[in-house]
Amino acid sequence: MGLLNFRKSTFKHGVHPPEHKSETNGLPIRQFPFAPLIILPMAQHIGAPSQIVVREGQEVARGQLLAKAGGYVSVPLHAPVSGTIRKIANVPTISGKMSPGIFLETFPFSSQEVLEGTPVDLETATPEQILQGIQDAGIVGLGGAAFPTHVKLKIPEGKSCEALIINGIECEPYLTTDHRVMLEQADDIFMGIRYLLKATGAERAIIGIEANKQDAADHLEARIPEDIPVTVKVVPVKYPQGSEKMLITAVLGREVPSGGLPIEVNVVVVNVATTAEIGRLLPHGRGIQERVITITGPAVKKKGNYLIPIGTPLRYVLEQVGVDEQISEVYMGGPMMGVAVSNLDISIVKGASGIVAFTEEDVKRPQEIYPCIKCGACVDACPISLNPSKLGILAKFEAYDRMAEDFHLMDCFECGSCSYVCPSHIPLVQYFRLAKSIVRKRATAKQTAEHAK
Amino acid sequence: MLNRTLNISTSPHIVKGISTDSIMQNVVWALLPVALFAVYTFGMSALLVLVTSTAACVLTEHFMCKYSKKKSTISDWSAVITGLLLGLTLPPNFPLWMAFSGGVIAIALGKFIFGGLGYNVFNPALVGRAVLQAAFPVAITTWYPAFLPDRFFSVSVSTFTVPFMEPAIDAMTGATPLAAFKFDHVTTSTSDLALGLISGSTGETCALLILLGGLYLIARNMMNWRIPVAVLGSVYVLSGILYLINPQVYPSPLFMLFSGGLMLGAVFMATDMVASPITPLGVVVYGVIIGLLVVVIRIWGGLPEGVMYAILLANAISPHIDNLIRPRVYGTTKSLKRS
Amino acid sequence: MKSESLWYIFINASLINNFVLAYFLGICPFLGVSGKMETATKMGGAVTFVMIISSMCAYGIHSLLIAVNAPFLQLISYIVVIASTVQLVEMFIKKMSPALFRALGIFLPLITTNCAILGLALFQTNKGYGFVESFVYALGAGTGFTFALILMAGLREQLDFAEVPNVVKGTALTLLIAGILSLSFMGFAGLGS
Amino acid sequence: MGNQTKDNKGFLASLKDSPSTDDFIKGLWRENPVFVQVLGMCPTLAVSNTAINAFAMGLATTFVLLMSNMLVSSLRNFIPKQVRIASYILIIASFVTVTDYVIQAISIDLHKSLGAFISLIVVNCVILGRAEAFASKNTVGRSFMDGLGMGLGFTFGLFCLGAVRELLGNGTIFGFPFFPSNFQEWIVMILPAGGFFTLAIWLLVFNALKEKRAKA
Amino acid sequence: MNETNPVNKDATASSLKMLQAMVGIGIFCALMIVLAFEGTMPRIEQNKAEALEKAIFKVIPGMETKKTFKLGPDNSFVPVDGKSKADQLVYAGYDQNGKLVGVAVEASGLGFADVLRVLYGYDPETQKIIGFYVLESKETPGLGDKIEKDPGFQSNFSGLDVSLTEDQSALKNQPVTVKHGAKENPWEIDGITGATISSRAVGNIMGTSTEFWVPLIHKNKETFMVSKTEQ
Ligand SMILES: Cc1cc2nc3c(=O)[nH]c(=O)nc-3n(C[C@H](O)[C@H](O)[C@H](O)COP(=O)(O)O)c2cc1C
Ligand SMILES: Cc1cc2nc3c(=O)[nH]c(=O)nc-3n(C[C@H](O)[C@H](O)[C@H](O)COP(=O)(O)O)c2cc1C
Ligand SMILES: Cc1cc2nc3c(=O)[nH]c(=O)nc-3n(C[C@H](O)[C@H](O)[C@H](O)COP(=O)(O)O)c2cc1C
Ligand SMILES: Cc1cc2nc3c(=O)[nH]c(=O)nc-3n(C[C@H](O)[C@H](O)[C@H](O)CO)c2cc1C
Ligand code: SF4
Ligand code: SF4
Ligand code: SF4
Ligand code: SF4
Ligand code: FES
Repeated sequence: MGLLNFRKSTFKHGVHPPEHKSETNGLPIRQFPFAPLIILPMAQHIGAPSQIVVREGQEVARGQLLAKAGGYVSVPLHAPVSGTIRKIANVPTISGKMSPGIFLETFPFSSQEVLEGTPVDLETATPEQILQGIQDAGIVGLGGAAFPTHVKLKIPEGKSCEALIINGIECEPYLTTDHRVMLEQADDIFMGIRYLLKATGAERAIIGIEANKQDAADHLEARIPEDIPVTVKVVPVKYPQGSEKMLITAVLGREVPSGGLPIEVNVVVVNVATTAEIGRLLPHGRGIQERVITITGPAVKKKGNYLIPIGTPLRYVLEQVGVDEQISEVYMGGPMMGVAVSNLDISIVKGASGIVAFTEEDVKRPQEIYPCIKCGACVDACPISLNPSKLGILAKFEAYDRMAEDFHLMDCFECGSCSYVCPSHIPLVQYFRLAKSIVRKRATAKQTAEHAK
Repeated sequence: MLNRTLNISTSPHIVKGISTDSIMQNVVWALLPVALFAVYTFGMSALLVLVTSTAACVLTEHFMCKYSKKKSTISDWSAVITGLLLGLTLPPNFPLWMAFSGGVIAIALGKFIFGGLGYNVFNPALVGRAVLQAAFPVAITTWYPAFLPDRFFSVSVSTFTVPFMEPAIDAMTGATPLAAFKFDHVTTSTSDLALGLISGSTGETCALLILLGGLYLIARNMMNWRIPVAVLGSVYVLSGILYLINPQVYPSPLFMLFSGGLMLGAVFMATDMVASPITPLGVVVYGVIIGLLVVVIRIWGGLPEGVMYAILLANAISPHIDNLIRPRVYGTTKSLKRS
Repeated sequence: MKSESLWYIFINASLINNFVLAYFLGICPFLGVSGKMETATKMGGAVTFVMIISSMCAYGIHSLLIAVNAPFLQLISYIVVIASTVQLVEMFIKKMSPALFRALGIFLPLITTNCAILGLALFQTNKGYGFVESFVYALGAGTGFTFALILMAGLREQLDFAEVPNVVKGTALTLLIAGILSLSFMGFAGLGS
Repeated sequence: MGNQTKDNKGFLASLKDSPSTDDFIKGLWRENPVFVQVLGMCPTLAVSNTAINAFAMGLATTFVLLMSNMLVSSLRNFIPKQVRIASYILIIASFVTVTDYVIQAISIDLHKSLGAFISLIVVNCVILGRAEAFASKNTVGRSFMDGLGMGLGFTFGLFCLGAVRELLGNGTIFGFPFFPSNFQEWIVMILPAGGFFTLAIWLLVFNALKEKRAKA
Repeated sequence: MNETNPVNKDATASSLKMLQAMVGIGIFCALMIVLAFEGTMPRIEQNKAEALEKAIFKVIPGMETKKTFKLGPDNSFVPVDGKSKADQLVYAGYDQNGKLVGVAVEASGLGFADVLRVLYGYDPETQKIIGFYVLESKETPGLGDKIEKDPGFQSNFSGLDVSLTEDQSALKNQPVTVKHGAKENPWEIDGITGATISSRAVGNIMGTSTEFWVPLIHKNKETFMVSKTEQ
């Protein structure tokens, strides 16, 4: 394996979890039924929550604005279905915190036509107008982070964007969302690229795809329009290639400096589904109402890729696809980076790229944690070339400052490769998340103390 | 059906199949052919030495845990490896009470005082052997000939020495190839060495079976292949250079590779990940240091064999190797030095 | 009959009969400053430096005492002369290179009455070494001391983050490691013979 | 450095000072230089390979300690602070030289087996430490008791090591066979490594006792 | 060590007082040392002489008196009273009739742990080594120190052959250590099992030393014989 890939460009280290993609990658995207009650939390992206602009009892049409952006780093929210606002109250979110939210009762027999807004004309719009259009459409990163896309696309003063990388890697096991999007929404993707090129001023666009989606790569390559400088780059399969830092290294051989953003190496990375959404929504001035989600995992009966309205409760989703009696764990996102769901009353958010459900049988997670035997598997896995073994031992002894000062703790981007390979089952990345938050807290405490002086 | 309470785990939610106890178990499987061949070569005495040292290690581990009010850790199998390897480095006719003491020392002094599995800074089995060698230098250099006709039915006269008493000197002793070379300049043929048709420590005689065990572990991704390659490679190259300079004085590189405890040491003991560096480059440096020390001690030192000392010294150096050799962290310009 | 080459003197003093691990000299600093790499390195450097100076002083004094036939003053004059020379050197370094002084500074006074230094002076006299031999002997002893100290410091730094049982923690652990190191250094026995 | 308080106490006490048994007892056990203070390790380890060496070294040290303590304390008002360390070293070195010659006169063999370590008593921290911390502030009588206590405590510590090492490493005690003639000696015990191990194990025993007592 | 101590009242002591104190103590110490030295020296000298005597007696059985010689520049031996360390000395031993029974020679070389110093006796008459004694060794107790204690090993040296070639310029065969039990020739030393290195070291030392000294002593046999004995 390693030998065959020798000449192919990729990043250093990483892991190869079993892919489990064949179960859904041949299944075309299907529209999911509308749930009778849609629940929309306002905090479903990074940044300030959206601000509600509707009243209880009000009737809304699909695509109508429900909440406006709560600031620059925020996006508006549109009605995913036509219906009545039942209630405005706190709703649970996946993090366990409550967030203000809207309960929207779906009109049972509505045709669910989507409202048109003001289109953003590709030919005439300025980059600023495109960015505004992207914000107005409520678009956030669909690759998982749910970061408002217009903020990311805003090139800072003094920097320039040379290449736009479209992230079609989808390195998480089980998930096939991006795969299906690439196969079925090629035109939207290219349209999106047009907008993105214009908005960022990039000279070219590269679509990065892992070798296990060769069909998608071929499909896109064959359809590249004459008028835009797009190339498709196929890279070897390896987790976490989808992370932007790794992808940039794999595709361009550049390294994003520690603590920096991709723009420092003149690159912007956007997920394919995000790109497709931009390409589909902006010409119509619409807002985002639904997204493609892979629902899979051994506990799911009707696995597949579904187009699901934002706000559909998870319980409804699982009831529709049918699950195993013994279901014990559900993740929003893939099994490597996704978040485990404790409460089925939360709903689908914009950042959810997949729902994976496991039964107790399938989990079979070893219970016993052994001490670190310094086997080095984690060192060989860490794409950032950290020393998770040492970090783990230091974390165990709560030497958090030492971790940050001597061992680059803050460069860890929590991909979990180290935890995945560790034969002693040490919860390494879990330690690191905690350690990072403590280090950050200490740093702010120190700063405020200094300010107070 | 959806009213079950869900289990909340933190990502990653899946793990690779290998676990520490299974690695340890597999090392034991890989050592078994070596041990069986030892019993075939040296008979009953060797079997008793292996069983005794293993039992001593496991029992010590158990009682040490009990004493410190911890859960017994014998189920991780690492004590079995320690005991087996200790037994394999001892002469087959070693008195059992000494082998037992060695096992106790290996675990108590080599592992427990540092905090148990994963924290030891020296190879426990070799700590046990080093203490035995310093305590009973005569017994540990009294060798038993291989392939005695009645080896399966009788044991060496020293095997059942009364505890704490001096062993009787066996009438039949064999000289090891290294001692024969060092003191009498007699070389043993490489094929005899590789096949194990010689006398020596219980487990060091059959180089081929040792290599086979190593290959199995490497194939199963349970052993770092760089270490044995670096150790054996550096010994080969260094002794090769000396041999080219003067073949009359210096032994041939193949003789160096296949004699003494080098093969067992390089494949099964230098590879103990706990006491070796962790980075790929660090591990190579570590291996080369071992190789260098082995050549220096064997050729210019007073003792005929130095694998054990070389590994222990390299163990002591490995924290420094880890400190000095750090891969460049992604997105930084130079490898981070200690503040 | 002369049988010791300079090379052997060096190897002997540094590895085979390491001052700390085989002669038990300089145990106090070995136990005291081997906790951290940084101090260990500096202490090693300082000891080596003082050893070389003392060894040269001792050579001079010994020759002088032989000349005036007053062997009974050996011990007193060694300790007094070594202590004052180190003091002088200290002042000199302070003037000439404040940076070096800061690195070695706090260690120098601690070392002056350290038994490894005096032991070195006495051993070299007993062995009847000449000037060059004494120098090499001191260099070897200092190097060996530094080597042992650095090895110990690395191990102890690592063991700061280990679940060492409470009864073992502290001096006992350091001594046990020293014992294992001492065993490992036995591998060098007979080197060069 | 805690000296100040001690100093005051010593000064007050010295008015009505009389040698107390506590000055003597504390060195034997509570402040034992080997096991508790862990001072003067080099001679402790180096000559503790046999009981007789340990004993002889202990007595030699006790002698020097006693003499220097007494001399220092009787000169304590005469020696100015600035030169006190220098004078102590001078005094100690002289007594050591004397001891060295006396031992040579008694037995060349004993001198040979103690080697350079007799001379190294000069730098034994215990002696300088007692001169500085006790003798320079107390009466001759109390310093005598202190020196004797510390010296015998040191001898006891050395003996504990030497006896174990000789017993296991050579099968004898003070040169007399202790075990049956075919006892297998643990040669490691008389090697340097054995010195480290034995002292470590004594310290472990003390630690364990302390821990037990703390718990009880 | 105590610079940190707060300066207290006598810190103001004048330099004169400091000087007085130091000189006073200095004189006192010097007196004490010189007294001890003078007092013990005769005894120590005697002890040392006895020790040397004892050693020489061990390697030259039957010796009653001895005389010290040093190797002169022209390869001849001249009698000395044995003080200067730098000289290469040998000791001739005589029986009660003043007859030469052997010459004791000191030799050294590297052993297992450190330098080994030995003394051996050579009988020019029979051209054999007649005794062997270890002056200084750091070999492992119980193992390497068998070279001093093991009677079997010691017995190698009562009659070890060091005879010369016809022209008397070199040894016929240098002494050499062989594996225990493998001694076949009179010039071989039977080694010790478990202490091969130490016993080989003795062999090397003996080989090199005899190669140098035996022809010289043999040539100057007359010097030793005619010499009047000491004491
Ligand atoms: C460990 C890790 C793995 C990731 N994998 C992917 C991936 O496979 N696909 C993807 O689009 N984004 C992935 N991301 C997110 C990307 O880093 C990046 O944020 C995203 O591609 C940007 O596109 P978006 O803002 O449109 O989502 C990953 C991030 C991390 C930290
Ligand atoms: C892994 C391993 C390491 C060993 N290390 C040493 C060593 O460092 N020193 C040693 O004398 N023997 C060691 N031995 C035993 C030697 O192989 C044995 O001594 C060798 O065959 C030479 O025997 P000799 O010392 O009698 O000549 C080791 C054996 C094994 C299996
Ligand atoms: C602690 C220790 C001390 C040793 N001391 C000596 C020694 O003093 N003299 C010696 O010749 N060999 C010494 N050896 C070396 C071994 O005993 C060596 O293997 C032996 O000399 C080989 O001899 P053999 O072939 O007769 O067994 C020592 C070894 C050890 C481990
Ligand atoms: C490849 C490999 C080699 C090992 N070698 C040794 C060894 O030489 N000695 C030993 O005591 N344990 C060895 N172990 C077991 C384990 O790592 C050892 O008990 C730990 O050092 C105890 O913390 C080995 C384990 C593996 C996987
Ligand atoms: S981790 Fe998930 S969201 Fe990120 S690239 Fe891989 S599949 Fe896509
Ligand atoms: S979670 Fe952090 S430490 Fe672990 S592999 Fe990923 S980047 Fe490296
Ligand atoms: S993978 Fe686990 S056991 Fe191996 S070195 Fe890393 S933390 Fe330690
Ligand atoms: S002199 Fe210093 S280093 Fe030596 S024991 Fe005393 S305090 Fe420790
Ligand atoms: S260093 Fe303190 S007595 Fe040797």
